[in-house]
Amino acid sequence: MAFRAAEYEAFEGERSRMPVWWPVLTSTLRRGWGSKWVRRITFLSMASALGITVMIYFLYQVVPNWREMLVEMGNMVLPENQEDARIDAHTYLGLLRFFVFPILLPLSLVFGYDLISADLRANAFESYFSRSITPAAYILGRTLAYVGFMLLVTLMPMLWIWAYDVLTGPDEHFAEVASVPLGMTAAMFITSLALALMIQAVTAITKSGIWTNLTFVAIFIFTAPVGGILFELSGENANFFALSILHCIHVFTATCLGVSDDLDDQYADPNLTAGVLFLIIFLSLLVLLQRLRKRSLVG
Amino acid sequence: MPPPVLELAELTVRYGRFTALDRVSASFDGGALALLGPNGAGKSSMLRSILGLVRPASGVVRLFGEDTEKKGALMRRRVGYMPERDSWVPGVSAVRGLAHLAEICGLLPSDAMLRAHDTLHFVGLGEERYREVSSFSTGMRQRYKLAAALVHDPDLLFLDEPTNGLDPRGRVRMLGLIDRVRKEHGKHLIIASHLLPDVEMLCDSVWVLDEGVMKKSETIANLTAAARGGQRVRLPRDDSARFAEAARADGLEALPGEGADEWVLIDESAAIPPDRVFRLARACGTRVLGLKAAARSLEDAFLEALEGDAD
Amino acid sequence: MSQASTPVRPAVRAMSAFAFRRRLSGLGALPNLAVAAIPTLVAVVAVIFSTDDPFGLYGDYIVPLCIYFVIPFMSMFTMLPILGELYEQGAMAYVVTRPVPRWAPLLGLFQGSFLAMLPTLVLSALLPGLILAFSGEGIATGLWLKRVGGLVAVLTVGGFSYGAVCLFLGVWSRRSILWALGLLIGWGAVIGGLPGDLRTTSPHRYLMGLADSWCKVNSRWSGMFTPEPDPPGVLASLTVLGLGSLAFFALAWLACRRRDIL
Amino acid sequence: MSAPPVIHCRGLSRWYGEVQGISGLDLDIHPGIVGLLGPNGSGKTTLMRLLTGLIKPSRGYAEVFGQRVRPDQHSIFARMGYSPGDDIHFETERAVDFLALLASLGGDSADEAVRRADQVLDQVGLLDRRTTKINAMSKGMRQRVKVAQALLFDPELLLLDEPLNGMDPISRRSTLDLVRDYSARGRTVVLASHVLHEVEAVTSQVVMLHHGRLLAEGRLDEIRELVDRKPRRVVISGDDLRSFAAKLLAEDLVTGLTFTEEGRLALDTRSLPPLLDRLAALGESGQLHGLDIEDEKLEAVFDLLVGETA
Repeated sequence: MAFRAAEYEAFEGERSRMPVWWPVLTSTLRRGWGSKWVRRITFLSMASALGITVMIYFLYQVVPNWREMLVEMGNMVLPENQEDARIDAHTYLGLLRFFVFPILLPLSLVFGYDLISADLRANAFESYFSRSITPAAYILGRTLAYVGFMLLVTLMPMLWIWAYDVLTGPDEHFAEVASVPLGMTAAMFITSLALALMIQAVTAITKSGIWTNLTFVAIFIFTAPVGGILFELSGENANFFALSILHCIHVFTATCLGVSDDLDDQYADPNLTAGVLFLIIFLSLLVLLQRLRKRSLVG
Repeated sequence: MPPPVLELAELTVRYGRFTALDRVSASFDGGALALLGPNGAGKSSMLRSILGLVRPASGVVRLFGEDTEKKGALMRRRVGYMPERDSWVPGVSAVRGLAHLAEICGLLPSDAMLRAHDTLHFVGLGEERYREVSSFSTGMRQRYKLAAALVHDPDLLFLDEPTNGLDPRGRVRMLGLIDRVRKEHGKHLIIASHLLPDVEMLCDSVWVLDEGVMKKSETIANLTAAARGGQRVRLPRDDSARFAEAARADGLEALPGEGADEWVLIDESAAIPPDRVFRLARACGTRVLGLKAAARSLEDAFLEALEGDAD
Repeated sequence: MSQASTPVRPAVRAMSAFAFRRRLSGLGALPNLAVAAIPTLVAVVAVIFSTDDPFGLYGDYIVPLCIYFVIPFMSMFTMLPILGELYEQGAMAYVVTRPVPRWAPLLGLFQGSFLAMLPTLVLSALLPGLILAFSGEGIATGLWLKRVGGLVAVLTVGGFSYGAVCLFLGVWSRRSILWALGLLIGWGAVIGGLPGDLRTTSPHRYLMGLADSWCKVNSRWSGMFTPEPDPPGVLASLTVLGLGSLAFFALAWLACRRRDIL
Repeated sequence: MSAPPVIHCRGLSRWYGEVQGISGLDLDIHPGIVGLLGPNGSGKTTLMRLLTGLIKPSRGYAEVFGQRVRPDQHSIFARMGYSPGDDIHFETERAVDFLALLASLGGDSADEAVRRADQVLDQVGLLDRRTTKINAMSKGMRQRVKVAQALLFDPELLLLDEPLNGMDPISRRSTLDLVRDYSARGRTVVLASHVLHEVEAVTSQVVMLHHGRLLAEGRLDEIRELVDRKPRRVVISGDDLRSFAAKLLAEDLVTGLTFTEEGRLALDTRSLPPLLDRLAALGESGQLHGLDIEDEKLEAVFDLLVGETA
């Protein structure tokens, strides 16, 4: 009988110069995609984008001049001083409310929660940090993966709609929506970064999947009505709306799209909302680095 | 002369007010070393501070002559760690997770995948390599952890309770694997374990820790030097008690051995010749099932090292 | 069967003390205090910015805020993590292998958690009341006491019944947070606050009914939800909430016998 | 064996989804210490959980003290103590509070509960650590607290799931002593473990599980007879073994004979007792220095059994 046991072999090959956060990034993306609910949410988001483009397509089939009709109808319905009801950067800002917000919260919860609670259960930190990786590189890889996923479900469908809109629209339409790709990318990037860092910071503090989710839900949902109440109480001081993260995202996106001047006094100051987002990023980073410096993520 | 593989200088680790390691200094020149000590003696704290999982309160750790505080991340490429608690990359297959861990240690993705497959074959998880680790049994998880410690081809392995929770087959297999890694591939080993027979088989020297202090640094051969010419005797279980009576009546000291059917016979004044044991057995109508010169077991020596100090 | 041989009362009491300790010692109280701090924050802002009369403000904003959001969040914060930890980590195995019926420790858990939640519920009604009462003048202390006391009573009833819902969810499901979010916030606060026929099915309506009778308020707050046009009376509300709580206790009782402890 | 069994299972089966835990287990356990043995994943923990009503059987039933185990059959829990294999998880509790809580769940008043908690802490040698919080304890101490909580109310049946796992040798010895004393009072202890020589040290009565099925049950030497089909190997060392070997071959006592690298002689035999007698005679003449029968330890017996069926 010929028998050859699997044998251990020394590694003679070259060690790569690849930055250490890269494998963390790719692995996190792979794991995220492995989650059933993440795939479902992503599919939902892509499907709604597709749905909107299909709708535009059929509009062209039925009423080829629907863009002009929209403006005319808008002029009839809307009060005099209102602008034309045409598709421009405002429309994309509006898409945010019905298209991005309902997806952002569940995605952060499912994606973040599944990763984090699995890591805690699998005690993965011990595997990671006994190797040649620094905490900063780990956070970087992790955060970029989160951001990548959130951009995938928010920005990508938006850009898809935008591209279809521009391609089918008249030439002069491009000028109306030219600010969208860059502005939307910037806004969504900062938003995703803030959420990604926040959920990691909350985990670093609570060290529990349940508490992370509860805290995140409370911050997301509870702050909205509080902002509203304070707005009314303070004699309509709209800056109190900045308490609500969703509101901040909205105003910040408007700023990035260059339409913040049109926001009325029902919206917080754009600088303030940007400040809130950057404050979240800053504080979360601070918490994360402090926790990792104490090495307490390892448990 | 190459620098020592591991050098600790005045290493102190604290968790809050609790001192887990108190100014431990030692150096390890290579080979296989066992960390012994009761629960809470500071074994895991020592491993974790060497690996940078815990930041020492003071003191210096040098791996291969380099200060880990300064070059820790790079030095850890040459180190493999098998933690006591289960630890894996969740949500992906075993081989994918292992490749990922290898990439973190600086292997190219293609090399990493190749080695992940090879290493899993080596530890005997070849058939299971596409499964998720969360579905593994305890024994498979232990082997996976060993594979994870080996996948980036380190020079020094830290094994924290490598045979904990393994069934006999798994244990023998794990010990064999570790032994091969050491003997055939020249890895240095540092093993923390409760299971003294394992330590006896794998290691050549021990550090005995107790309450965060280094109690003893000794070679195993010295620790288990034959004691007082005693004999270790095994008998059928039913006759075991009767035999001990007879031995005592014959002026011997009979101490209980490892199992219920084993006795260690000691004569205070002289060595016991084997034929005396056989005669004793015949006298009480039983058969000797096992006989060997009673070297002190590592366990006895270990207990003595701890208790001798407590008195 | 000698099932009556083991007294149940010590079991309930001990488990209750455990849950109480768990929620109020160390950092355990922090999440609830954070929730309780929000009405206070609103009151502070009101004192600084608003010129309206504080007594009215309390009724118009603090009361609905507490009912819509403080009660559900506090119930979730109090009940879900402790149940989740006990079940998910297998710690329940130590509890249910004792010679008491399984409902006894659960009742104890509920009792202790509810008792631990009470001080924070009271705080979330009392602190804003104190702040607003001292900022304005002209309203008799008796009226203030009645309004704050009324809110405390509503919160207690609400905390009890929502706690019962959370108890059931925590015993029944691994994804209890998602269910609680759907039931308490979605069905309770949102459906109970939007106009339409559906709101009559929401438990919130009955809490608002109690608030209407006990605090003499009906929300003026226009930010999110519309006031209940026809709030139910005290008796109807208490009956519905009480029966609802009983129903969820019964469900929890069924669920605790059904769920495997791994 | 006229007394009814303490534990009685018929056709006991449990699946987790499609994963098999235990299947078709028929088992009776009588008073005394019983070692519950099996490789990892053989169903030991599943059996423990079924016996304590933590999980429900997919098929079949288990009876303890003649009563069917059900989640609501709590009266049997008064006579049973269970130490799970999982960790404690009451992290923020002090040891005495944790134990007093569990004592109260058994019906003790607050004062009684604390007294009882101290009593079991004393039994496992942790009385001086009574106010230590669980999360500040080492693995071995936590294991002892787990054993302590099973000892509350001095139960007639003690189910210990891997109690020795992670204990240092000192705690292990004292825990085994405790188990031995306990059964000496006529109680039943089911001790699940895979550190086999320790089980062997306290009992000869074992139940062996493999792949969720009952592999063997009974006294260790009875089980051993099952494997007697396999030839045994005796390794001896001594003086002038070559001439002795030649004699043995002539006497037809051995089937095979090997000199090992260390200069010892390995004898394969199918008739062990006569060979041992022959060796004893040699020993009395002073020629024999060492004697060892391979496959004699419980671990080896287990290996053989598993090897035959696997």
